[in-house]
Amino acid sequence: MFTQAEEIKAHAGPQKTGTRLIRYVDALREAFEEEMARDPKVFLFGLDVDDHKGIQGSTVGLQEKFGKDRVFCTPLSEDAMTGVAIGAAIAGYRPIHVHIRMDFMLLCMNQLVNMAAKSHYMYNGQVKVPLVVRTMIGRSWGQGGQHSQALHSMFMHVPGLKVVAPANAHDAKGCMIAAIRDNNPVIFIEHRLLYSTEGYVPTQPYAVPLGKARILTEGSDITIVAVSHMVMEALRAKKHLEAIDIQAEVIDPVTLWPLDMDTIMASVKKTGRLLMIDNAWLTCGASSEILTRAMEICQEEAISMPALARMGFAPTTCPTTRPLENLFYPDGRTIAVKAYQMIKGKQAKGWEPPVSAKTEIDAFKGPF
Amino acid sequence: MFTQAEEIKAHAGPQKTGTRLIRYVDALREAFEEEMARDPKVFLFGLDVDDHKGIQGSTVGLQEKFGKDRVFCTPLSEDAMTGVAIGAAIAGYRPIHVHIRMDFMLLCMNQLVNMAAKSHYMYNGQVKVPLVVRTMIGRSWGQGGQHSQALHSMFMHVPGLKVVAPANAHDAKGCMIAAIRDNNPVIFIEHRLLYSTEGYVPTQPYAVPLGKARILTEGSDITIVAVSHMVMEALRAKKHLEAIDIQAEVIDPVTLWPLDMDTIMASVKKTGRLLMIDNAWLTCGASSEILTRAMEICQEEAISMPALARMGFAPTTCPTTRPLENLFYPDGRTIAVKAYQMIKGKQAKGWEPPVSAKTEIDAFKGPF
Amino acid sequence: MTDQIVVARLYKTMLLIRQLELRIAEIYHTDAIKSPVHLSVGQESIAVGVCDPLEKDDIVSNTYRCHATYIAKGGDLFGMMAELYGKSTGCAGGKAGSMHLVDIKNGVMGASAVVGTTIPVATGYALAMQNEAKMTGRQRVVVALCGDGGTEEGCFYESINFAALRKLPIIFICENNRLAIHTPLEKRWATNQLCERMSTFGIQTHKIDDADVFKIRDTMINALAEIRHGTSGPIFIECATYRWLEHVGPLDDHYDDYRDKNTYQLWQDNDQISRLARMLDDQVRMEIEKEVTLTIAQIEKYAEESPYPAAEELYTHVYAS
Amino acid sequence: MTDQIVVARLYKTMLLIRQLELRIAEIYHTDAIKSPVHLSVGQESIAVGVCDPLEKDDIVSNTYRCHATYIAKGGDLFGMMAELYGKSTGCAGGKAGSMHLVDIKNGVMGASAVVGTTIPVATGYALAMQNEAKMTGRQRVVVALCGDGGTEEGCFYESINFAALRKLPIIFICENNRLAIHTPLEKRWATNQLCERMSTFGIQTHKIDDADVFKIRDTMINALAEIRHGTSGPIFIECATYRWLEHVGPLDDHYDDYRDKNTYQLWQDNDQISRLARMLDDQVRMEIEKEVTLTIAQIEKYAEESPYPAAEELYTHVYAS
Ligand SMILES: Cc1ncc(C[n+]2csc(CCOP(=O)(O)OP(=O)(O)O)c2C)c(N)n1
Ligand SMILES: Cc1ncc(C[n+]2csc(CCOP(=O)(O)OP(=O)(O)O)c2C)c(N)n1
Ligand SMILES: [Mg+2]
Ligand SMILES: [Mg+2]
Repeated sequence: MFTQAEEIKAHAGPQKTGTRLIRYVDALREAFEEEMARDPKVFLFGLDVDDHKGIQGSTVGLQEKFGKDRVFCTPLSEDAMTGVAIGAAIAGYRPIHVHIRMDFMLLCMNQLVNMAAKSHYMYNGQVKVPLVVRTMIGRSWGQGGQHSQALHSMFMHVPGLKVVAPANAHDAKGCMIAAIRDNNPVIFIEHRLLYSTEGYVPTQPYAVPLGKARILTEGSDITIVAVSHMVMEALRAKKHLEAIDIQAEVIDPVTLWPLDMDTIMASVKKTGRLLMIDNAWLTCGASSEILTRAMEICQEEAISMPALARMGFAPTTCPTTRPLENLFYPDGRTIAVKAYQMIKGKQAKGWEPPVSAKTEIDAFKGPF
Repeated sequence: MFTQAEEIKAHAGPQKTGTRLIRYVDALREAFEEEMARDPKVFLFGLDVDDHKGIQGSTVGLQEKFGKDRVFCTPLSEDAMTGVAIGAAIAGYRPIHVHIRMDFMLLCMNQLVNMAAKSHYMYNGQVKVPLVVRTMIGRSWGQGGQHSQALHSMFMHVPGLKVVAPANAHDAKGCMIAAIRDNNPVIFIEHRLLYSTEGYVPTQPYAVPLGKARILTEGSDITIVAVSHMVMEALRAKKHLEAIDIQAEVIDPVTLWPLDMDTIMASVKKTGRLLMIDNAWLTCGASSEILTRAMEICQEEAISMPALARMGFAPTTCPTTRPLENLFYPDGRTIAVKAYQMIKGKQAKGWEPPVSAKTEIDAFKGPF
Repeated sequence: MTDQIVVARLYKTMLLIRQLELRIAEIYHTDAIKSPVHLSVGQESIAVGVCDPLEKDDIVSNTYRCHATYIAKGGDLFGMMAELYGKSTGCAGGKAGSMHLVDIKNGVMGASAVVGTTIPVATGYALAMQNEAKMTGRQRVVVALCGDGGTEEGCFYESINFAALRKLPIIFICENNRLAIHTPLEKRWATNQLCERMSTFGIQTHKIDDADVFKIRDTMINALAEIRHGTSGPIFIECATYRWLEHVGPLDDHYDDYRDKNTYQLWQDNDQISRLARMLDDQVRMEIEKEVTLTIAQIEKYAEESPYPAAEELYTHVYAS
Repeated sequence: MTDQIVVARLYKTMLLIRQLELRIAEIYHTDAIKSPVHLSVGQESIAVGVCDPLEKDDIVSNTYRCHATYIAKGGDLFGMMAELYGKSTGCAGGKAGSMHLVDIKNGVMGASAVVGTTIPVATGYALAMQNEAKMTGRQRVVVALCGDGGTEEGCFYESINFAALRKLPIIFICENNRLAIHTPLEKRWATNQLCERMSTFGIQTHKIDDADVFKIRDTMINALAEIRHGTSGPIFIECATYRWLEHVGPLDDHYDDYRDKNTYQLWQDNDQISRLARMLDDQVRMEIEKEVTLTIAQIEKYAEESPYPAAEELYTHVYAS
């Protein structure tokens, strides 16, 4: 009921002049290519970046173009390699370090939290750590408990780190360029299911400033804030809701830290309802923070409290079997039902959105 | 103006029969001694557990009593040693693994999050991980950015882990016994400034069930929920507020996950105000979660929204110099002012609580 | 001449591993198995040579590439296949998939998908067994397998040091197929001197460079004897091998040209399964082959016919009671 | 006979370290320094032997026990003392304290309080310098110091492997005082063969067991020459030493009886500062001693008189612009 092409439009609007339709993964590759050509201090490394698959294609051809000093693979040593990235950044380089799963970042938390996040402050501005950590998250296809986590809230928690999770090709490229140019460590979250989605991307160089949320669709009845791949699910939900005359305003925060609460609150003030869909667990998550901030702002400004709700991963480890996995994640239909209930009241159980046509999840044959 | 003896009473009430006044650190040591005597599968290990200082005294004498197989130090290898603890737990033992700073746990996040938290679920109940991870947090005395973090929210975020942070001797012993007997990985957070505080502790064996909050003082005007050492600051604030006829109900969640929202909400329904004081950063923290849950519960039960607010660490790395360090933390006075403003309105700036007498912070000569 | 009973037993297990994995590869495109599979085709002699001399209550810990060791250690086959199918009868109720096979009853510790992660966990298991033996007088042994890539993780060194320091009853095996995904050893190891490095921890090491299943088994028999009698702490064994198929998934990916086809040919010529087949009477061999085929058909049917877990299973076993 | 100018220079730096640290110990009880101090008293010859041959733009990375190397590398003394006092004129504006001394201008990378953590960071700095040298033609070198305890962290091995693999311009120094807090080496290391282990990574190693400042310096001079001329990748040097005072804080803690007093005596007899003093003319020696005393008085006064940071400093430098 909601094709990929439609989704793209929903993301990127109608084609503007000076843009072309490219995939998220290619948008990323362009960002690396342009920035590495622009600044000789930029380099890219990590497991598998120089093999023939090139991180789902996002790094293909870069070693040929920029050489083995600037694009190279490493041993399986996440902890030390993160330290290496930090050291090179302190020395004035601009490393991009890649993890093919966010779960593996649990091995380098010490370097990221104790060194990368703190060096600029602790050494009183004497050093900077202009580091980009690319980290892939995924869903589905039986990846299981250790290959499915989205841990952005752990990084949002720590002062000194920035966190970005673009949900379309345009923002993927623009935010990557901004992240590379940023003088702080930036955790850059890429969702595998988004890699093959297409979007209109400018032919001219551009950066998407970090810290700005994006309003994807306007609507007056409810504000749905969704993270990463959940943006696509929220857009599906929006379609479902439209069919019964409910207009949802879908917002993609794009940057998770610093968080653009202004854009979110402007919308919430209009709709009176905020439904936050995280692509992660709820407890102490981005959802807790966004709802708390919304509530705090309403109190500060003495405006009446909107209806507030959230959805995210089930509070369990992610199971591999498809029937349970499907229950683990919010999707367009469960989001639509939740929004419907926020508007019509919890008892309003009469409505069920139709089962969606095939989505990128069904099309996905595994990242394997 | 608020002596330590008074604080103890505030914590433990008047002496009950069958109790004696002992220090937090000794209460912990008793827990180990009793549980190790009761169950030969319990063992305790980690850096420095068997030196003459014995983890601030909490492990002194245990190796003499239980031998080198059950009490031993390790190499500086936090990551592997955590795996070792998990493996022994899977094999049916009950390890207690010690970290002298919570900051060092960033080195073993992979083992804790990817293995300890997930094994029971992922292997569908076939294995259990009855593991206690003791971890010390601190404040003050110029410990700086890498020796001051309280990262409980990272662990609360992950299904499969339990998190406890007792704030008095009674709960320290009782929760430790419960944690040792629990069949799940429990992150057990001990605050260094609490080690020398005394409380009434039963002479008979007992356990404090995990997942139950404790109401420390009753009051009708505002509910103050405080974590770990912030409980002492909240009790100081309560004293300040009493002087101007404001009655605060101070609640210690004791267990941070699972969270006892029932006790908190019963209080909030009475007072109409919830001020959450975390001993950590705010963003995506325990404070976000508790305020969001409070708001969700009010919505679910269709009761009017209480005033909600939070305080915690400044959103910076912790500086070492005393003047900045003092600003980094909430204290009895800043908490009291915040509570006062929640009740009297933000403009009510007229009131300033008197400067406190020496506290345990001033008395502290460094953990060094 | 090697004992025919042993040859037959080794052949049967290795063939079962090979055929079952090839069958998995065959049906993979149907999406009956919606979970990444890391096949061990070509590497079977390590799993079987290592596990054959183990007792049922010895413990094996392995990686996401765990089918071979799970089978060789005596893991329940029905539970394995059902697990791959995501069925409630799976060894982990369908929650774990191919990368996390587990069978505690038969001494399979529970595999992990994060490289290196099980090495310290296995070390902790060995610590428990060392203590247990002081009560029972009987020394169970842990075998911790990892890939060449696994040895690059810091926790590998930390674990070896600790195991050597405390003389733990554990055998570390490195299955060195010289690849981590597509990246050759040369891009990851400063030198090839892994065994030399391990001996600086004061432990016995063995390097077996031809995947000879008898050599592996004999080395294990001696190692186990020493550990059980308390005359040795940890022992380290490096076994060269070759992965015939792609890193993950069902295909032969030699067309991707990231590795040398001559080397592949050498390893195929050295295939231990063909070698054992040649050592057996035709009669015995065909018996075994029939049995293996039958077993695979049975477990496949079982997996197919088993039900998926019910929705409420999502919330079971989050916390242990 | 060793060049008197060199002897005088080494003596002066070592004496400055010793006297400044002893002065810190003396005033510590006043709480002017509200920050944990890990003193290097007794270990000065390593810092000075290692740093003396370095260029200003070479880089030293160290641990929380960083006063000695900070001073030896030419770190600003006023900034150091003010930092200990938590003053705004400190090398990190009072935000870092004793454990995180930094002086990038003089090649001090910024110390960390988490054991092992700076080892990979230094390795990354060396990677940057390797690349930089391809542009500039001039090879700067990184020296990464860690304690014996630091070598037990996984990242130590990961860093060595990577540095060796890429032949990075880095010298790893292990200051082996055989203690981690109060825990002796025997409880932490499976064997003593650290240098042997390091050479299995294909790198040059040196073991210096008497803390002889000239031996250390000569070893460094040769190592630097090889690395600057591109004939060697990383080099590993293990230096034995002895910590005279307690792990953290101002006291001699031999009364705590966790270490051997005879060993202490041997190391005191071998004190490199007294040795150098004996090698110098009385005149020269007294000159130096006077100068050192004066310097210490000056920086102490500076630290005392400097203001504390203003409240708004709490929020500066959280993010870089
Ligand atoms: C900590 C970690 N880093 C990276 C990965 C991604 N990854 C999966 S398998 C693999 C290669 C491992 O190679 P090796 O240990 O030699 O095992 P093999 O696949 O050859 O059996 C990598 C890098 C991972 N799963 N875990
Ligand atoms: C990762 C980590 N674990 C534990 C500690 C606590 N700790 C501080 S110093 C120290 C001993 C380190 O010994 P060594 O590396 O030999 O250095 P030394 O103090 O002897 O100079 C320990 C265990 C720490 N700071 N960081
Ligand atoms: Mg391999
Ligand atoms: Mg030491």
